[in-house]
Parts: sequence; structure tokens; C-alpha cells
Amino acid sequence: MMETQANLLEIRDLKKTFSIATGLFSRKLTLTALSDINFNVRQGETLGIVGESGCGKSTLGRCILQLISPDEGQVLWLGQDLTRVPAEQMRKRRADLQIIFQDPLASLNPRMTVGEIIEDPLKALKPDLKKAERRARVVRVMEAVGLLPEMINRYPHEFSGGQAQRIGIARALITEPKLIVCDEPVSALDVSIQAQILNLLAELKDEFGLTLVFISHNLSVVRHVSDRILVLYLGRIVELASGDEIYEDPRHPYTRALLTAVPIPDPKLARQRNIDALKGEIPSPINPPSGCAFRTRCRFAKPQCAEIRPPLETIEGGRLVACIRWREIQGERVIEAAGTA
Amino acid sequence: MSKVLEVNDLSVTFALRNSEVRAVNDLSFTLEAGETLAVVGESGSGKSQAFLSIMGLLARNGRTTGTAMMGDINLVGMRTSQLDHIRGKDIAMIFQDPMTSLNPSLRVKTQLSEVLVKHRGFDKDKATRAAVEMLERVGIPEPAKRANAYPHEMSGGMRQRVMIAMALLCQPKILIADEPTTALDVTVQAQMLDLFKSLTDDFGTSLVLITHDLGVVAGVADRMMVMYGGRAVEKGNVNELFYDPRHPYTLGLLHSTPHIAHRAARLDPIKGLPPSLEHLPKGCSFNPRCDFCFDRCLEERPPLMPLAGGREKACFYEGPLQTRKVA
Amino acid sequence: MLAYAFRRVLSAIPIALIAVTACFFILRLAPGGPFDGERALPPTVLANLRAHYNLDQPLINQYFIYIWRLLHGDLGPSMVIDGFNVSQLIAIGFPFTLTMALTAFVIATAIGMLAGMVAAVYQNKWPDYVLVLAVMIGVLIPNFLMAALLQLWFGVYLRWFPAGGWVNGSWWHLVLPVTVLAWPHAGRISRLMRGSMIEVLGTNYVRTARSKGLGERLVLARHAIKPALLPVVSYLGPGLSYLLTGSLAVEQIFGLPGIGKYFVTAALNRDYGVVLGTTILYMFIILALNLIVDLVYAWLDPKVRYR
Amino acid sequence: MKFTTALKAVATAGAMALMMSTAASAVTLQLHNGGDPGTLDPHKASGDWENRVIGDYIEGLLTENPSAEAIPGQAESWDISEDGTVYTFHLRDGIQWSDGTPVTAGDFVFAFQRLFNPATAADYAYLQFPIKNAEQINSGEITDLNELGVKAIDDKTLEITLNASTPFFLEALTHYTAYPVPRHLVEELGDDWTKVENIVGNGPYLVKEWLPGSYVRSEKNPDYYDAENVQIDEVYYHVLEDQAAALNRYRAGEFDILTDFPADQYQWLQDNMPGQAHVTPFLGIYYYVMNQEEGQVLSDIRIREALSTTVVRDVIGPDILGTGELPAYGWVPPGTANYVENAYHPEWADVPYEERVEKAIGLMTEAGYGPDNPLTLQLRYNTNDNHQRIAVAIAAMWEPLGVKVELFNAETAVHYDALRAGDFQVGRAGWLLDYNDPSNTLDLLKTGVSQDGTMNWGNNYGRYSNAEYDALMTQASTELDLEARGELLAQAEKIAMDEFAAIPIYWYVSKDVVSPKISGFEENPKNIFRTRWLSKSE
Amino acid sequence: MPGITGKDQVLTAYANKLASLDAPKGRSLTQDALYRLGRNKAAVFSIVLLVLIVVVAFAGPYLVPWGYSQVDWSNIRKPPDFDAGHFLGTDQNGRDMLARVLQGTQMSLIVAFVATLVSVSIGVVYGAVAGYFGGRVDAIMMRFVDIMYALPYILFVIILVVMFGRNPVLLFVGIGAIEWLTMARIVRGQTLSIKEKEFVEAARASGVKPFFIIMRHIVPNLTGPVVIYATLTIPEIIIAESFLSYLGLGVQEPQTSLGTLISAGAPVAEVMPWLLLAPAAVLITLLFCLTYIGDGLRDALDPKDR
Repeated sequence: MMETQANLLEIRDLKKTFSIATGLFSRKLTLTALSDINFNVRQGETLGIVGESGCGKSTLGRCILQLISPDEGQVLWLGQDLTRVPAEQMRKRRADLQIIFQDPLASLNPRMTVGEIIEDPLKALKPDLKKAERRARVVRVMEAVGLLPEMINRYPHEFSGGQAQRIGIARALITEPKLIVCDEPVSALDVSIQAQILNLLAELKDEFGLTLVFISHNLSVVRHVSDRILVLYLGRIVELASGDEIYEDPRHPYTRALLTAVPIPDPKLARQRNIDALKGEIPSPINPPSGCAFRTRCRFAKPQCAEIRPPLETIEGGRLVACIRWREIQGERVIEAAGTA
Repeated sequence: MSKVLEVNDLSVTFALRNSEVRAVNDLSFTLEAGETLAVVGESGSGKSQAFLSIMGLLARNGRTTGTAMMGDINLVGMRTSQLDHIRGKDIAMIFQDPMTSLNPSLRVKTQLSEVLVKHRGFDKDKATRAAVEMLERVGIPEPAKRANAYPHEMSGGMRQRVMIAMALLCQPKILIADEPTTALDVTVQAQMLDLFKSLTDDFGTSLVLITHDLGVVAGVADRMMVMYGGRAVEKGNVNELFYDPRHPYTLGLLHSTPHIAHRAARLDPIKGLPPSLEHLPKGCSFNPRCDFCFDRCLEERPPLMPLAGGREKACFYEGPLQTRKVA
Repeated sequence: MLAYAFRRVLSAIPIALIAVTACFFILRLAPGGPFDGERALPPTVLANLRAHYNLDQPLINQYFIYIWRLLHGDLGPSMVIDGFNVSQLIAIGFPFTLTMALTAFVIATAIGMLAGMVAAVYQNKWPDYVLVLAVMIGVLIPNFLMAALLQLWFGVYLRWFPAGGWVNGSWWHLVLPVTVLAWPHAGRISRLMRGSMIEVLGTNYVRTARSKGLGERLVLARHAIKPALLPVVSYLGPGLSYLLTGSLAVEQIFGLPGIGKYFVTAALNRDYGVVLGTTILYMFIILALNLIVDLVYAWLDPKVRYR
Repeated sequence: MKFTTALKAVATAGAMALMMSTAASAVTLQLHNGGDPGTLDPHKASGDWENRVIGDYIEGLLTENPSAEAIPGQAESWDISEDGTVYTFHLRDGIQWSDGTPVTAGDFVFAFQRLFNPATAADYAYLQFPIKNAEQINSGEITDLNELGVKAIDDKTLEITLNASTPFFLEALTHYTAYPVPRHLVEELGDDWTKVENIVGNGPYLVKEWLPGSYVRSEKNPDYYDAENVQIDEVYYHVLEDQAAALNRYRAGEFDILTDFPADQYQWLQDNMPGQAHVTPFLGIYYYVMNQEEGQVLSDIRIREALSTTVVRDVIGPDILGTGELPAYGWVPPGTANYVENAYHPEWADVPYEERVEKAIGLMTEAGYGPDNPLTLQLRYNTNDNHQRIAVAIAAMWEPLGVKVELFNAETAVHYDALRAGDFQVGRAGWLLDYNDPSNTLDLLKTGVSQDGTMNWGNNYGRYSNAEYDALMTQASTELDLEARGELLAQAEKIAMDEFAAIPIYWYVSKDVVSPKISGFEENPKNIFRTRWLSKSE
Repeated sequence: MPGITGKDQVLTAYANKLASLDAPKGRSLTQDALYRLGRNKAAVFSIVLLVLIVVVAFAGPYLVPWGYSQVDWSNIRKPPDFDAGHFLGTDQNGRDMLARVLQGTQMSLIVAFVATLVSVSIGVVYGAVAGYFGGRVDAIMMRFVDIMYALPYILFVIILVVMFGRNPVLLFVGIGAIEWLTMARIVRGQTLSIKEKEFVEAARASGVKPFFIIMRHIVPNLTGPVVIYATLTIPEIIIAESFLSYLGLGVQEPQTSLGTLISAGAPVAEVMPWLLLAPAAVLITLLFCLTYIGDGLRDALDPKDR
């Protein structure tokens, strides 16, 4: 992918916390879901966001769309800070920013027909359109995502997961958005369907000039679709680089560990590989470790990691990494590229 | 190697209100001692139901025919009371969802020790001690403390470790793991697969790994069986199936799976949708989605045919599969 | 746990106070007063009576007097039953009501759970149908009708049990009233138990337990019953308060003293003190029950821990 | 609630169970007493269910024989002055309260003073208003209690002075308002003297236990002067308002006497338990009041006439109720003492029903009501099966007049509150005679008295007012000649009834069921049967 | 879509054609549920019986010879007598029992319906508001419900009845106003969970206005539990009504209800059995039907358990 024009979206110092009420009289606990998030999304690219469950990637996606209001920071959409846009104006702005969800069936209202579901955003955002035209657009978009227009009066539960996800995509497309946040769009799907949907997203992106923010825990999938990849750990960015850079030359120990853990559908490679398994599991975001949050599982950790929170450094090629020891551990190749078939 | 399980013509049907659905059809396979057999298929392929039926765990409306011989004992059709002397002891199972598969209202140690009390006749204390040991074995830190916890106090990975510990307590001959890592993060998944490998080696347990993820299979399994529409469509050892698939469905699965090491512009998925078991197509069930389908496939169902090297496939098409390219 | 219970009790105080206040004023909105009998009282007599019970004061003063006394543990006098104050009446009536309700509660809960379990295990087979029908009858026949019929049949025709009263303090006298009380309760419990048991029997963890070869009995006893009890337990609180208030018809027909009867008689006679006193007692019981139920719930469901 | 109190109650219940099993050989009367006694204090009692208990443990100067006639009680004999205003009573020897304190004339003086003392708030004090200065003391006009016309000459002699000669005064003295109270105890304990642990009596029985909602239990008083003739050792006065349940318990052998039974079962009782049900005329009237206040529809006498004459009284007792209560056309129950022979009987009562309806329609038309302009009346009654049936029947009887009746029932307190407040059109009421004299019912129709600017109508709910009537009543109250007095009262009755002051419906009956095991029960118009006269064979 | 203006007319035509062809209708969840319900024999039988009872109760009075408040002076407390037209006998006022049972059934049904409607309306609105707004609003509203729960509800009914008089509509608005507590809890719980569902988030992300989110996305998805609970509430209310009748707080004469008839018939079960049998039979049949329908609906709308 070429470096394209201006940034469509800029995220500045984003922070989001949740307070958890645990009982009537007990103290409230604070869960820091995101902090110090800074990155840009460029026009026409696909930005992948990866991380383990609980790292804040879905929250980030929702903060971008203002489905959750961040506590601090800015979400600049073409230079305008969305966090300060009044509710009604934001509602109208949603025509440009859409989302596709993980669980395709859960994201469709079971009591509405496919046609009504896809039409819903149009009704809300383009109230001037005539009924026939709305209908026409629904048909058009259904065709675009590979659904038969004849299915327009069916209900979601009559569809399989893959088709339901197509409906979800159609709904996201109907307002002709510029940016779509895809929140784990394929993780609930069967393998064969997953590939179909990934292909569909790629086609649509090309056809309509979309910009995608692609959230997934599956590094193979992210690798497949993304131009640049953002790695999150416990609500913080640990690394941001182009897809090839990340996969071929990861700089953060967490990225490395993640990559080695990805299963490879190739028996020889899989067995050769020296699995750099992470110890333990992701710590609780309610009480994250001091300093570098990853240090508790990091095989490169040194005592100073507990004291200093590593800043997000910009290194060569505009990459970002947050590790005080990244220089020492670079260069080790993690994945042997299998010769292309 | 000796066979620890020999399954022949296993069929599972579910009675619906007015009809019947066949979830598993004439499934036959063997499991050797100490090996890891991967059973691969998408949802609705019948892979889980086949093994639930062997364990006697089908839903109330399910019915099993055929045989599943463990030594000279046929597990199919056995009375529950007799089956209870075998399952949990000689054959154990781990389920997909570690969040709901442990009883939320009992402490972990209770759920572990009861297996030993039942099958080994241990008293409670001894069983608890053995359970704690096993927890340590599966890599749970502070096992004595964790044993007193309730499942909800543990993370998903921990719970799956508990499930594994529970299954291995009696050092069973066979461990059936039904999608054991699907609900887990990649990092934990990797830990878990490692654990499987080391434990089955240590105990000499044969592992049946039910999964839809070829990535998981590649790293762990010795042999694999691919299922589609309730039937086995291809069997063989892992390398052969990955590098030289003979069934179009196996090939399709491989092409659909994104590969971290090489990025293609487009994946090459199988077209169409998995069939519903109630309306399987005539002939080969895969025919509507198959690129190599010809007349015979529409009329006749291909049986599982032996190939050289002990492989088997259920497909009439004999030509080369590899030549196919992305459209 | 003690701290949790303590906090719960504390948080119940404002609820109770609001409820008492509401009752106090709602009660006074109703027409009629405690001294409106068949015959008119001479005005001087009435004035004296009203003064005696502070009814001549402004309502708000009466309220503060009441609350003040209440805080000192004094529920005040009965305005209709002379020679007894509310605490004494409750001391007489409550043990009867409680004995009856608790007996019915224990028996019915046990029977209901058992029946529900059996019905669930034999889902859609004849034991299920028979049990469901048997308990439904109890739920669907109004309890005053059932009381009258049982009294006539077992008390008068067959003379198996006393037709009423508690004269000899004999447990024998409890059989019929307790049956009337217990039947519908058992019905509700068994329906709940059946439903939740069916659900639990279909869960993954029961499947896990079966896969361990524990044997059906152990699977039921150790793995299924406890979680299946959860919805039942959360009904037990309302259920017992239902029994306590529902004892009214039974007390009436079988001629037993009890707060249910006091309550209704007092409400009809506008015996404010007794109505409020019994209401406070009920409230106290219900709040206490909810607390107990929550504690039991927490015991059954470790996810709900008192934090 | 104090929990310890509850525990104590449980313990007591247990202890009492033990006690009872030991006393099993004694003769026990199981009496169905109906309502829950509100008090055991004779000055505060207001119902016959209280009277049954109180009259068994306290005896007045006079008491009732099995036929409920006045006979000497605590007073052995008495003298009456020529003008009938001064009564001198001589108390029996050896009478004493159950704690051993003798019963003296002073106790009676104290009792009467307490009765009239406004602070006591005795509901029925007015029954003894013939006593000199009683009314004034009760209303607070006189504050010195000693001005009451009741004096102790000595411990054994009591002198009562009346305002005027009162023919029914001896009868009135059998009423519980005239009972003595143990002065030493009341002075010490105040109102608490009736608590079971304190209570003492001078009657044939002594209260031993009181379980509100369930029963009162009394035991024979060994020190009672006639104790040797008292047959029954122990009495349970059971509380049970559900009459059907009470009958069931009677049939199960748990009760010996029912003081009421469901009218529907009368036929069944006669068929299956012949001779056990006793339906006896009772001195009392069941009637409907009509609100005659200025501005009310029913202040129009024509409408009142139309309504009253079209009530077919003959079907109510035999058919609607089933116990055969007699129709009432007048205001004084038949059999009332001190009254004229031929009670009031209106001419229209003998006119065939159809003609009565015709005339009534005419009256209604005159008053401006008809099919086109129907009169809608609200008929209030207190919640009770029998009241409801009668209301339904009467509503149906008024239908031909083009009167639409809205039935409205409410519980007793609300009902009487509404009647008293004049917030009704037609309302159900009833009156049982407190003492056997016509004035007791006729007083109900006297114009109210003005007090502090507001009218106090007392029990005259309909606000009937007729100066002539009032004058006759005043005149009668001072008339010494019983016959002449009877005539005056009869004239008054005629005036009120001719003006349709109210709608009398039927004369009450008492309904008892008495087990064949019980002897000594005699039907009487006051339905008073004291336990001391009864005996029970097993 | 960008650059599809030229195609618009073609597409519009196609869309119109689709509409006129009536593209194959899918089966909605409601239809699915009805289909499942249709296969539940007990439920279907109960529905038929219930419809029959309703029809007879409302049409019957026009066909029977006597009115429910009409007094037949010559036939007081008579057993069934076909010649006189009293097919179920008469009561102590000479009123025809058949007519009264019909009227009573009518009344009980109306009462149950009105009270359920009231409880459902209050409960749904209250619960939905509490659930949708959540947080402090929710906490306060639910605390109030807790308080209401802690009060013996019979007190409320008695006071309501006393204050409102025995007007049946008001009376049972009173009962309904108490039954709403459970409804509110159920709806709140459902709303909380629906609110978190992805399709609601999808609607928000699509720029749908909050009002339409509640009306189009949340409320329709509440129908299942609401319908189930409402069906189960009806019998509860009928029983509550009969208990009030027993206390003498039922509907005002000459109107009647099944509960009133039964409480009047129970004491004379032996001597005038016809006064008890007919209303009791109708009541119990009615309650059985409603219970089976409720169970059937639950199974049909919430098929996961069975």
C-alpha cells in the first residue's frame, strides 16, 4: 500500500476508564480500559488492531465511533473533534462512520426483516429519500454484499452466520460511509465462510474506497487484511507499524510473543517453530502492573521495567514501539516465510 | 501400536417432533495408543456429536447405532450405570467452553476429587491431595490455594487447565478434547497445546482433538480425519493431508485459512454455505460447493475409499487438485 | 458475611421507615375510624376516646408520636381490643402464624422440590404429568374453598382431624390448616424446581459431570440440585411471606388466632395500631427473609458473594 | 415486637396444653361465641359476645334467670319508694370478689361513678341515664361524681335515686353497665384490671385465659354463692366469625352451642338434627334509614311512602333469609314490655301488592319521577351475606317504581361512618333492644340535640325530625302510669311511621344451635342464657 | 453508493418490481412461536376452551332466559329446573345461576384483563425506563420497587378498595397496580440485557434516534417475556380477586364474579351444591387453560429449555 493522503482520523491522548460498582456500600473500582492512545488512520488504508481479550481493542473501536465517550483526549475526524460534537450533530455524522460487529446474529434485531434492518440507517440519516429510492439502495447494497434481493423480507434467524454477517455489512455500507470499524467481524464464523467475508471486505474496500479499522484477536486474519497494525496490551499501544514490518521484524517483546503463538496451518513450519510461549495470562486491568504492564510476562524484563513506564517511541520508518529494550531484542526473525506457493 | 478405540459404522440420529436428523453417518475410524487424532470440520459436520455419542452424552432425543470398541467393550448402547465405570476413568472428555463446563457452585477441588473417589476409591483427603498435585502438573500456580476457589474466580485459561486436570486424573487411555482452545486467546492457546503434548506423552494417553482450526492441528496432531455433513471425507496422517490433500473440501479448508507467514491478496474460500443436516444434497453432500464436481457426484454418494499409505478419501474425482488457482 | 448482613440491615432501615410512613398516612386517608361501630357514641365519650389514643391531635403530631414510640420499641395500644397492646397481640398471634406458616413452608418446600425434581427427571413421562396435575390443583383452587372442603370432608364426615381450633395445643389441629397452606406453595415450588432442573440438566457442567462417570444419582445430588435451587431459593422469601399473609383465610375458617386474621380484622375495624404493628412485623419478616434468602443464594451461587 | 414476649407466649401455650389434659375430667362447655371480645370490662363492652363472657364472671344487683327475666343477683332484695324514684338494695351476705375481698355497696357506687365518668368513655352509659345526674355527669356538666344518685348507706345497703320513675329500671340493672367493679383493684391498676393476670370477678365463673382471635376460657368460681348448683366446670367462649365453619365444627362435635348459624342451613338442620336449632323472636328491628336532610330526595314524604309500601316484607324472612323472620311494619318489636296491646299496623300493609305498586307509581309521578326520569338511589349496607341478599331483593322490589338502585357495601366502620355523616341516601341499620322497653327503639327517631352549634343526631341516621313526636316522647318519659305511658309512646310510633320515618323490614330472631347434651337452655327474647343454668351430659 | 446515480432508475424499477412480486416472506419469530405453540396439544386445547369460555361468557347472557340481576320470586334457592329456565338453579335471591355464572365469568375475565393490562403497562414503562436509563435513575426506581415489595400487598388492596369503593374497574386497577412490581423487574432485566445487545449498538451506530431505538429495537424484543408473564399473571389475578371476594371486598352487587360466587357457594356446598359447582368448575377450567397457555407460550417463545 502506498502512503496516501491526509489522515482521515487522528486519535490524541485518548483515555477511557470504567468504574465498577461492586455493592451498595463498597468502594468503586476503576478499570482503565484505554490510556495514552495516539495514532492516525489514513485515508484508504486498513488499520488492524490486535491484542488479547481484555486489552481494550473493542473499547477503542467504540470510542472512535463515539458509541462510548472517552474520558479524555480527542478523536479528530477530518480535523473536527468528535468528542465535542453535540449529540444530534454526531448522530448525523454517523453516516460517515459505521461499524460491523463480531456476532452477526446478535447484531441484527430479530424482529425486523432484512430489508428493514438495512434500511434503518437510511431512515435515520437520510430522511429525505423517497421510499422507493431507499428500497432501491437496499437492493443495490444487498447485491453488493452477495445477498439475493429476494431475501429482503426474510428475518435474521433464517440465515446462517455468514449471510447474517453480510447483512451486517450491508447495513454498514448503506449510508456510504468513509470509515468502517470492523470489530472481530469473522471470529464467530466457520473457516470457509470467514475467508468469504474477508474477501468481500477487501472487494468492498476497493470498490467504494473505504477506510477500515479492523479489530481482531486473530493475527493471521489481521495480517491478511491490514496495511498497518496496532498492537494493544492492557489498554496501551505497545507497537504500531506496517503489516510486513510487524510480522517480519517485530520490535516489542509482546508482539514477538503473540506472533510465535499464532498457529500455522503448515505442519512442518509449526513443528520447526520455536514457540516463545508467554507465561501466564493477561493481568487484570483493574490493577495493572507498575511500569511496563507487560513486564510480568516478558522474558526480556529487567528490574527497571517495573519502574519506568516505557514511552511510545517513534523509530525508523515512522514505526512506534513502547519498550525500553527494543533495540536489544530486534533482528531475531520470528516467522520463516514459507515460500509462496 | 495397538488400537485403543475402534469405531465402526457409528451413526447418530436426533428425533425431532415430526422428523429425524442424522448428525453422524456411518463413521468408522481407529485410534492408536499414544497418538493424537485430529477431527476437523466446520460447525454441523457432526464431529462433536460423534464423540458425545461415544461418551453416552447425547441430548435426550439422540440415538446411536454402530459400535465403538474399547478393547472388547462396546461403548455404544451400554447402560449408563455400566458406562459410568468407564467414562472418567478410561476415557475422558474436555469441552469447548471452559466457562460453562465447570459447575459454578462447587469448589474446584470438589469437582476434581470426586473423580478419584468414584473411580479409584480414594478417601476424600487423599483424593484432594491427588487433585492438588494434578493441578500443579497442569501448570496452575499455587494449586493448593486454587483448589479451594470456585470456577468463576479463575480465568478462562485456568479453567481449561482445571478441565484438563480433571480429565487426566485417572490417567485415561483416551482423552477427547472438543475444541479445547477455541474460546481462548492465542497466547493461552499455545500454552494449552503445549500442555496437551507433554501430558499425553507422559501418560501415554491417546488424544482426540476436535477442532475447526487447521493451525491447531498442524502443530499437534499425528493423524487427522476431516468431516463434512456428518461423514468422514478424508483420513490420513497430518503431513499428507496438509501437503497433498485429496478431497476438495480439505483443500478448500486449507485455502480458506489465512496463513500468517504468507499473505495473499485474496484468500481462496470454498464457495457457498455449509449444508443443513436436515436437507443434505443428493449424492455427495459437498457437491454444491465443489469446484471439481461432475455428474456422478450429483447422483451417487462417494464411499470412503482407501488410498495408498493407509489414507482414505470419499471423492470420485481422481484428477489433480493442486492446479486450481484463484479465479 | 456478618459485615454484609449488617450493611443489609442498615440499608433496610430507610426502606422500613419510608414504608411505615406511607402506611401510616395511607391508612388515615381511608374513611371510617376505630370507634365507628354500629351505634353512635356520645360526643363526649368519643372525644375522650380520641384523646386517649391521641387521635385528636394533628395527623403529623400523631405520626411523630408514633415514630417516637416505635423507636422505643413500643407499637402502641390496640384501639379495638381493649386490654391488649399491639406487642401483646403480636406475641400471641405471631407464634401461631409462624408455627403454621413455617410448618407448611418446610413441608411444602421439601415436597415441592422433590416433586419438581422427579417431574424434571421424568420430563414428559407419566410421573411428570401426574405430579404436575396434582400440584396444579393446589395452586388453582382458591384456598378458602379448599379450607372449607377439607374441613367438611376430613373434619366433619371422616372425623380424621379436628375441624378447627387449637384448644388442646395439639399438632393434630395443624394438619388441615397446614395442608391448605402448603399445597399451593408446594405447587409453585415444584413448578419452579421442575423448570430450573430441566434447564440445569441441559447445562454443560452437568454434561461434564456425566462425562466423569459419576453416576446419575451423584450427578443429580451434587451437581444439579444446588444450581437448580437458585430460582427456587429466590422465590422462598416471597413464598414464605405469601404463606404468612395467605394464612388469613385459614386462620379465619379454622378459628386459629394469628396475625393474618388480626391484620384483616384490624384493617376493617380501622384499628390503626394493630394494622401498623402487623405491617411493620410483616415488613420486618420480609426484609429479614430477603436477607436470609440472599445469604442462602450466595451460598448456593458463589458468583454472588457479599462484597 | 419484643421477641421475649413471643417466646413467653409460646411457653404459655405449651404449659396450658399440659394443664388442660389434666383437667379433662371436668365438664367443659364449648360455646361458639362469634365475634372476638374487644374487652372484658363491663363498662366498655358493647356486644353480646362480650356480654356472654362478662355476665358469667360478674354479677350485678340483679341477674337473669334461664328465661332472661330479672331475678335477684348480688342484691338479695330491694325496696322501691312510693314515687318510684328511690331504690334501696340489700346485698347478699358473704359475697366476695374472687381474690377474697368482699363485694360492698361501695363497689357499686364506685362502678356507677366510673361508668358515667366521661374519662371512662363507656359506650353504653346512657342506658343508666334514668339515674339522677347520670346524664349530666356523663356529658361533663357536673364534674363532682358524688352528685350521682347512687349512694352506699352501708357496706350492705345501696340506694339509687332516679330522675323519675322508670318502669324498666330493674330490668336495666341486669345489663352489664350496672355491674359492679372491684374498686380496690381498679383504683390500683386502672384499666389494666381486666388483664387476665389481674382480673377478679364475683360471678359464677372466673376468666382464666384470653387468647384474642381464638377463645376466652373461664372456670367455675367456687366462692360463688350459688356454686353448688352450677353444673359446668369450665367454659370456652370460642371466636369464630365464619358461621359455616362454626357449624362444621359443631357437627364435628367440637362445639356444644352455636350462637348463630347460617340461615341457609336451617332447613338442613331441621331435617338432620331435629330440635337442635332454635329460632326465637328477638327484641330488635332490622330497618332501612332514609336520609331526610333538607335537600335530599328522600325528604319528600311521597317518595318515602312509595319506597316503604313496596317492600314486600313477607318474602324476606321465609324466602330470602330462610329462617322465617317476621315482617315489620311498626317500630316497636312485638313482645316489648310496657307497651300497648295492639301494636302499630298500617292499613297499606293489607293492601294487595299490585295496588300498592300502583299507588306508589302514582306518588313517584307526583314527585316528578317516572320511567323517563328514573330516580337513582344509592343503597348502602355493611358487608354481610344477609344484608346483601335483602338489599338485592329490595332493589328488585323497587324496580317497578322506576327506581334504579345502586348497591354499595362497605365494612362496618365505613358504613356507619357514612350513615353518621349523612353521606348516604338509603342505608341498612338494625337495633337490638338494650332493655325491654319501647322507648329504647323510639328514642332512635328523636330530633338530635344541638351541641356547640352542630347537631348531634346520635343514632337517628335519617335525621327524622317531628316536633310533635319529640313532645310525646318527652311527655312519656315523665308519665308514671305505665298504661298511659304506653299510649303516648304508641301515638309517637304512629306519627313517625305514618310519616315513613324509616323502613322497618323485619323483627330480628335469635338463632342458636344447642346440642342435645346440653340441658337448661331456654329460648327467650333477649337470647341470654347464662352458663350457670346449663348442664352438660356426656 | 458512489457513482450509481445513473443506475438509480433501473434499481428503483427493480425494487418496485420486487415489492410488487412480494419477495418471499420470511417467517418472523412471532410466526415461529405461533407455529410451535400450534404443535403443543395441551396449549391448543386450552386456547380453544378459553375462546369458548370467553365467547359463551360474553354472548351467553343474550341467549339465556333470565338476566343476572333478575329476581324470580317464585323460584328462590331452587336446584336446576329446566321448565322454569333455571338450568343451573337459582340463588337465595331467586336469581338464575346460569346467568350469574356467565356474568361472573365475564367479570372475572374483564377484571383479569384490565388488571393485567394495567400491570403490564405500568410495569413495562417503568421497567423499560429504569433499564434504559440505568445508573442512578435505575437504582432509585428499583429501590422503590423493593420498598413496595416489602409491604404486605393485601393492605394496599384493602385500602384501595376502601378508598375507591367497590367499583370493579378501579378495584382491579388497584390489583394491577400491585402486580406491576414483578413485571417491572422482569422488563428492567430484559431491557438491561437488550440494551447491551449488539443490534441496539448497531442502531446507535447507524444514527437511529433514541426514541426509535426504544420503540423499534427494544420494545418489540420485550414482547416475549411480557406476554409470558402477562399470561401467568392472569390466573394470579383471578385468584387474588376471589380471595378479596372472600374477605367481602369483591365486586359490588348485583354484579358478581367467579370468586364472589364461589365464596358464596362454599359455605352451602352441602345444602345447595349447585351454587358452588358451576362457578368452581368454570374457574378451575379457566385457570387450568390459562396456565397451560402460559406454559405453552413460554415454551414457544423461549424454546431454549425444551
